[in-house]
Amino acid sequence: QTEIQWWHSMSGPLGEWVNDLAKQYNASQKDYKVVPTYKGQYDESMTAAIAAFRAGNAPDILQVFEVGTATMMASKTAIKPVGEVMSAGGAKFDPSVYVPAVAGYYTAPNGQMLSFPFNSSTTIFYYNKDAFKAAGLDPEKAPTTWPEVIAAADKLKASGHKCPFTTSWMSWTQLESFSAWHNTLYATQNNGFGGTAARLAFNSPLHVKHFENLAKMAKDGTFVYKGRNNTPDAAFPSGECAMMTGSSGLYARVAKDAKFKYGISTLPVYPDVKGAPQNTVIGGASLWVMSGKPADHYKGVASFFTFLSDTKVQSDSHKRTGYLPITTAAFKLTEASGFYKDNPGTDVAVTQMIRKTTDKSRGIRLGNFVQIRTIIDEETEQIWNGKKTPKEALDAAVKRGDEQLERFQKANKS
Amino acid sequence: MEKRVLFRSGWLPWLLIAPQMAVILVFFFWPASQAILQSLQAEDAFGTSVTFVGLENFKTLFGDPAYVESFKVTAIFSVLVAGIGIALSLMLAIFADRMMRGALVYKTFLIIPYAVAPAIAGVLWVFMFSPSIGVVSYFLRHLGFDWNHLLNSNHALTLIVVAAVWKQISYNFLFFLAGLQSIPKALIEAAAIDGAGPLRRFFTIQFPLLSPTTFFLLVINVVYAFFDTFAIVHATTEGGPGRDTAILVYKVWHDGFKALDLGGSAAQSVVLMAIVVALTVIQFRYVEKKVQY
Amino acid sequence: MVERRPGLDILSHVVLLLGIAIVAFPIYLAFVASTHTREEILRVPMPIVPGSHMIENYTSALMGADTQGARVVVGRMMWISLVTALVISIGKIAISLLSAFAIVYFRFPFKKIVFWMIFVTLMLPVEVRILPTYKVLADLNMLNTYAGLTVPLIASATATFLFRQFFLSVPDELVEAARIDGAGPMRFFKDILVPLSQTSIAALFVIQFIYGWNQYLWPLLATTSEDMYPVVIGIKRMIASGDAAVDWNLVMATAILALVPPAIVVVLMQRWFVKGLVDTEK
Amino acid sequence: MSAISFRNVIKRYGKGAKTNQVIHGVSAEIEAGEFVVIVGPSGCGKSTLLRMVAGLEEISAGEIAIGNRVVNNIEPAQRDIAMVFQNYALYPHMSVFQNMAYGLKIAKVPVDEIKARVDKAARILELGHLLERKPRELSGGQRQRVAMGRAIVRQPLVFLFDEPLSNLDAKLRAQTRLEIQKLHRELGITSLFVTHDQVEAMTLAQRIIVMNAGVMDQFGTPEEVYARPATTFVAGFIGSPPMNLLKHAPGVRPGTILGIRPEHLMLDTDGWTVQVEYVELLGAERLIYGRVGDEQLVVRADESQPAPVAGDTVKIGARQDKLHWFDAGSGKRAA
Amino acid sequence: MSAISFRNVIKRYGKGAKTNQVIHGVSAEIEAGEFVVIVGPSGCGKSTLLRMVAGLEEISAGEIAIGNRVVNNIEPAQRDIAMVFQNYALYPHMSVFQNMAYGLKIAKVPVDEIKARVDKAARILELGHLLERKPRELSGGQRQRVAMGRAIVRQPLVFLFDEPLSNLDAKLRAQTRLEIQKLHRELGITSLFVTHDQVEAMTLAQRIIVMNAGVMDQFGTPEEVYARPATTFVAGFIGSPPMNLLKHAPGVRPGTILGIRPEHLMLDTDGWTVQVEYVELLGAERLIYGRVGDEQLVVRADESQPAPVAGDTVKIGARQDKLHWFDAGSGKRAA
Ligand SMILES: Nc1ncnc2c1ncn2[C@@H]1O[C@H](COP(=O)(O)OP(=O)(O)OP(=O)(O)O)[C@@H](O)[C@H]1O
Ligand SMILES: Nc1ncnc2c1ncn2[C@@H]1O[C@H](COP(=O)(O)OP(=O)(O)OP(=O)(O)O)[C@@H](O)[C@H]1O
Ligand SMILES: O=P(O)(O)OC[C@H](O)CO
Ligand SMILES: [Mg+2]
Ligand SMILES: [Mg+2]
Repeated sequence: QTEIQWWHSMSGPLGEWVNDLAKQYNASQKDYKVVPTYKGQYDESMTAAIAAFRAGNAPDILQVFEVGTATMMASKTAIKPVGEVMSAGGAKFDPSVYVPAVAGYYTAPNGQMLSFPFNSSTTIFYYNKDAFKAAGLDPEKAPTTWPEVIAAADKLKASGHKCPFTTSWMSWTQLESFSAWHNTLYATQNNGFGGTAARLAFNSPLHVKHFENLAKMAKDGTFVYKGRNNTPDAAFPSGECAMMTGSSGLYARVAKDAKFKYGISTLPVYPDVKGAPQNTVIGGASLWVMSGKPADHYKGVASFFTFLSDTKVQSDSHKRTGYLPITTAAFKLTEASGFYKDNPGTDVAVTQMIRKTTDKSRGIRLGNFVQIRTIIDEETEQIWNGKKTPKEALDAAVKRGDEQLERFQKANKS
Repeated sequence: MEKRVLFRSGWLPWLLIAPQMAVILVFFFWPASQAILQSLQAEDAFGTSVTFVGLENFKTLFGDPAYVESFKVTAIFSVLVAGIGIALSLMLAIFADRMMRGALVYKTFLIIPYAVAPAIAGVLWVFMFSPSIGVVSYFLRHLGFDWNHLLNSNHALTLIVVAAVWKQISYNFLFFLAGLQSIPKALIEAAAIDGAGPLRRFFTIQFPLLSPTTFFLLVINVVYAFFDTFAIVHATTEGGPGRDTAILVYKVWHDGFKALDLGGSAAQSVVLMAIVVALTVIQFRYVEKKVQY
Repeated sequence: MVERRPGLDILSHVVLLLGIAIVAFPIYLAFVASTHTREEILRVPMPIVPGSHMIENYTSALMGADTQGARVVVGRMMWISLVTALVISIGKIAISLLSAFAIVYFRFPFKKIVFWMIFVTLMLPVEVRILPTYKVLADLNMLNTYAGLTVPLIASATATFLFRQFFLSVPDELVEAARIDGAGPMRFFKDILVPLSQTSIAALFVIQFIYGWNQYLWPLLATTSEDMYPVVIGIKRMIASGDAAVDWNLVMATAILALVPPAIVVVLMQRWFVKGLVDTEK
Repeated sequence: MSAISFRNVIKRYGKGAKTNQVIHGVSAEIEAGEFVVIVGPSGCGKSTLLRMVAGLEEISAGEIAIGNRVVNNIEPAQRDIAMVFQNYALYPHMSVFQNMAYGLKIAKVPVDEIKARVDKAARILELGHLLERKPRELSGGQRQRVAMGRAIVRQPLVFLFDEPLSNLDAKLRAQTRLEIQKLHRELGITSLFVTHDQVEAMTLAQRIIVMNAGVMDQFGTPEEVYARPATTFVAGFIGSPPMNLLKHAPGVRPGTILGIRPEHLMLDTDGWTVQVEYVELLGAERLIYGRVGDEQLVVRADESQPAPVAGDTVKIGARQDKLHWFDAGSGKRAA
Repeated sequence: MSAISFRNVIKRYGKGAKTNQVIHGVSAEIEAGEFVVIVGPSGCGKSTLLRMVAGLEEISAGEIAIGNRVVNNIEPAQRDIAMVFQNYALYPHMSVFQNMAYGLKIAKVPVDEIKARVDKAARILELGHLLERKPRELSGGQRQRVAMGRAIVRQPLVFLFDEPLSNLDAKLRAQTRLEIQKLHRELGITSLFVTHDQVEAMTLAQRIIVMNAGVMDQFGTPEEVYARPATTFVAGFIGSPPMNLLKHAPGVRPGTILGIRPEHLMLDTDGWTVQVEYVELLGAERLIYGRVGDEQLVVRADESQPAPVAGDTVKIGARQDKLHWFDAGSGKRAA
């Protein structure tokens, strides 16, 4: 029996899910054994795997978050494109079955799909119906535009609510998805899809205007900053904050923890922007296959991936975790099961994503993206605490981010 | 300092140091030299393309305002952690030293934080100060103090300093207590007869006599603040708001581990190593001519 | 003390009690949190007196709670931590005793170089050279082994330094007496020096045990298999998913459990700890 | 007026069941300007007595007065005393000058006067060239002198010494003894000096307090203590070699003890028959150790007398005017 | 055959420019069974000499032989010696028994015999009831005895003592001195004993080596050293109080020094006019300190003589058969 090492970053209920998948697969056949190992959060497991690769000890499969995609792609000799793996393993692989926004994101400029989409999420809007009611707002009518969000926030504030609005993943929701949703570039070169010469562009008047609105909200106390990455997630299910933009992957927790009625809606939009709303960008992670393994390992990986692509498996995962159904078939199957009807709002993410993407909205794929996100966190925090104006902060973020891009471009020239 | 009589043997000393030399050569010098080598290179994360760039990484590093800032933050942070930690634990030790009864109970409670892993200490403090569920931040808010370490740099710095000091206080306390107890009682009595009250005695007799302990703890605390506090920063502020709590070791880790900028990170490691080696040498100089009494 | 001032005595007690209150509060709070349900803790403000769910929380923490993702089996992780901490402390003490002995009691060529080679490693933590160290480990096929978890952490001179300081304080006359009694170097080492170093050994044991037990970053790299994870990693990964989903009650129960062995070591050995360090340090 | 009065002073250590009484009601009056030595074996309570005078130990019962002030509840600093400790207790981080000046500085004596006083003390003690040194750079004898200097500059009412010479070697000890005497003559300050060395006591004291297990056995001049010891304990403690105390020798009635000093015994044609065990030569004289019956006997003989050797049997006579008689039960002097 | 021979022994510390010669060619023969004391002031090289015999210091030049074996290149353990150190150097973690047995254990002496030898030594030294104790549970005197016991059990050819008594208090020191003498009488082992205390030297030694700055000034019996000191150094060093050395007193020719011991001076009707400075009472006798011209003078008088007081002027006469004459230039004895 061949052991397939799979490093991941799924903890809590999601970790359980990953283990169940492996168990299910292992039980389904005798030749391979998939061994999932939790290697820390996304960034930690990626570093661990890179270190392991350099030491000639990489796992077979590595779960990498979308932010690491460019890094993985750039290291051509370190990874084995998923298509090659599948054909080497004698399995059939058809990229076209995937939801376009998902498949597009993991596909190289030459059209080759490099990694296997696994747990994709996107940004959506959560709100607290009970709080809306208390503030005299219509709980059944979600604010869908930013002006509406601002108005609702003011009302909530007036009714004594301490935290009308907050957001997780500052860069992802308020800049990356925001740009795609408004069909605006986040970075040149089609947000980096065009190559490593991309430079940041999120200091456009639209972006600045949006952050000015947020800054004003922060000053008024209608937007409360709750921290970096997904730390703010807790504030919504606990009832502390009434509205939040965050990952669709949070759905499971909200459903479990919220002691109030809640609603889910699309990401707010500026209605005056032409072409908006377009589509949102994906988050979450995909599975990468590392190079330099014996052939039977690839066979096993291919067999495992075939198992994961199964529509039933896909649909079950979608329902269990709130991550997107990444094949159209799985979406159809879920829809047919009546899941969306029974759990209103669970389709929002899917509908946001299942649209034809434009060059500006296919996604963001930049080198040193982790650093860029940290820079954005650092700079925007200066807005919320009043040390910088939105324009100053975004300009600074662009400037510092560009330095990172230049570095990446240099390092990956050869 | 040397012994009056030394053993003579051609091979035995080599045999004796062999295990330690083996371990440090393999797991210290070899990796350290690799780090130095890496600091002179630019490479992608996977090491598939490597170019020698000389001192480029160092130039970038010192040209980076963020790095210079990180130095400043680290300096402030270390001074605060070492200063407050030493002062507080010294105060506790002074009072514990006065006690004859109950001293053991006090001591036992005061040294427990030493057993807490920094990573867990960070968790505990973030749990107490978390804006959404933290008890302490809740009570602070109730007292009309709007605690927000996510946006207020001073709060953030306060938080990591407090957590770091908390973690180290037991260690300092034990050393000071032992130091105080090893000061001959007759000296205190002599000073009392000379007319010095408790406070005066402390400042003119006990504190000066503790100076070897204090110096030792100063070095240890600075090194602690430099390195061991990583887990605390990581768990609480993640270097924010802005970069206001991004101390050097956090930056090394962030650039190397999160951002995968291996050359830059290695250059930072080299700088840190140089600082610590300097501290080590200073420490030795001092220890070798320590005050005897 | 020299003078009788009841006021000062009372002040001392007050200051110490206050000190304890502050110093012990985070741990107390952790304990309180470990005795409530998750919901009770997430209510703001959380209760600050112990609740009634202590037994079930600790049981599920120890047994590996169902609510957890990848089963976090505290028992296994505590075992790993224990072995790691013991190997680090004992291994370091052993090799340091030998090398400090060589450095203090022998004259040999290149001694100065050896001395500085050993002592530059004094305060340099593994963190600043972690990736290259990892590569060495992988090259030596030591990933996922106790050796891999421990040996690189042994590669520093803290213990050698303390032993050296202690040996220097051992009266010359003892060696001379032993030599006249006919003891050779190893005999002297075994019969006289090591027994005399007891308190230093105890002190170092405490320090190294805590150091080993509390490792986080290194085991995260050096192990790629979940059944080699020490407990600190276990706790960190229980809170990896942002604070809403965290089962704080179980995290805190585990944290308290993880605290017990090192706390026992520190509390039981505090007497020797201080003695051992002071005898040598000053 | 007495400089120091002990009025039925009692000291107990510990509390409750663990109480341990170590001073059993000591009363004594020490005159102004007197040099009094407290002598006794280890653990008899000498230091305790002294430390009660200093205020470093509480007085369990009774009173101690310095000058005409009862000091039971007065802080050490207010008692107007200075103390020299056994290990000198010099402040290791201060120079000799600073050590001596410390008390004055605290008392807010003007800088000029501090300097003058320290310089004077340094002159008296020949420490002038050492003022800038740290204690660790001094020899034992020099440290001793600094400790004394620190006491002198205070110009206190009373000097207290707790075995200040016991860390010095024999030669230095003898020399320092002379210096202390000289100092006392010059300054005339009331002094209480603790030692367990009777030679020190005899040479230094104007009066001696002999302590025995917390009780004051005798308080008198060295001559009195030497010539008329009040108890067998005093008789055995003072004098080197000590007084011979015989219970069974021919001529000693049961129930009494005969005391006779070695120098009052001599080789004779008549007297006790003594088995010589060995003979010790001490420069100008010799000590003959022997046995009369089952009891040990020491005879001090000078060069002029014939020298027996070990193994000899000799006759030893005693000067009849130098016999001391004690009651065997109480140990008290009978005649 | 000598037990220990020093043949022009030289010792230099340090190398190259820092060389410091501390022993300048010492030659001496010590007979088997003899008890020889090396005495001299601090730093004169006593310990160095002893440690060269022990093998703890290298011999820079010359030879040392123990028995008939030159030991220059022999390890301490092979020299068949035992040593008692100033701080006893007991192994703190071993019981008294283990301390004494350690050397034998290393020498692989059978267990039974170790036990027998230790028991015997313990009996001699009255340590029987202490065998299970650790050194820290012993008093100074007891530690001293253990250190001696450790030496005894080895049954060595030579005992070496480096100031073994200097950490004891006066009383204990006197007592231990007697014990060492007794031991030597009983065991008859050649002993080399270092001290800087001349009283110790005089009472213990069969022969004394007086060291002066690395040079052996005199080697002779105590009586010789006392009665005919070879140099002014020896004269001033031996005897307590030391010999009066006068350069300018009436009757002393320039270029010579007159030595006269305190006990050979007496109150007289004729003689030097002496200003009495003070008088010290030592039990049976008194010391009169005074001045003749610009020179200090000490007189030892017994009870029978009249007692002058400080300030008196008296006449002091000397016993003419007890005068010592030295050459003022070399310090060597002239007659
Ligand atoms: N702090 C204390 N607590 C309890 N008992 C004490 C304390 N200090 C002294 N003692 C006891 O009181 C008795 C007298 O002690 P003290 O120190 O006065 O003796 P000493 O005559 O000075 O002896 P030495 O010559 O050894 O210094 C001893 O039995 C001692 O054990
Ligand atoms: N290891 C050494 N290195 C250099 N010089 C030394 C060493 N040991 C002793 N000396 C010097 O040699 C001289 C003689 O020293 P030694 O210890 O023999 O004197 P001592 O007569 O035993 O004195 P004391 O009575 O103080 O013990 C001194 O001047 C001393 O400073
Ligand atoms: O929380 P997830 O798994 O949806 O991931 C979020 C994205 O990685 C944000 O970049
Ligand atoms: Mg005492
Ligand atoms: Mg010596």
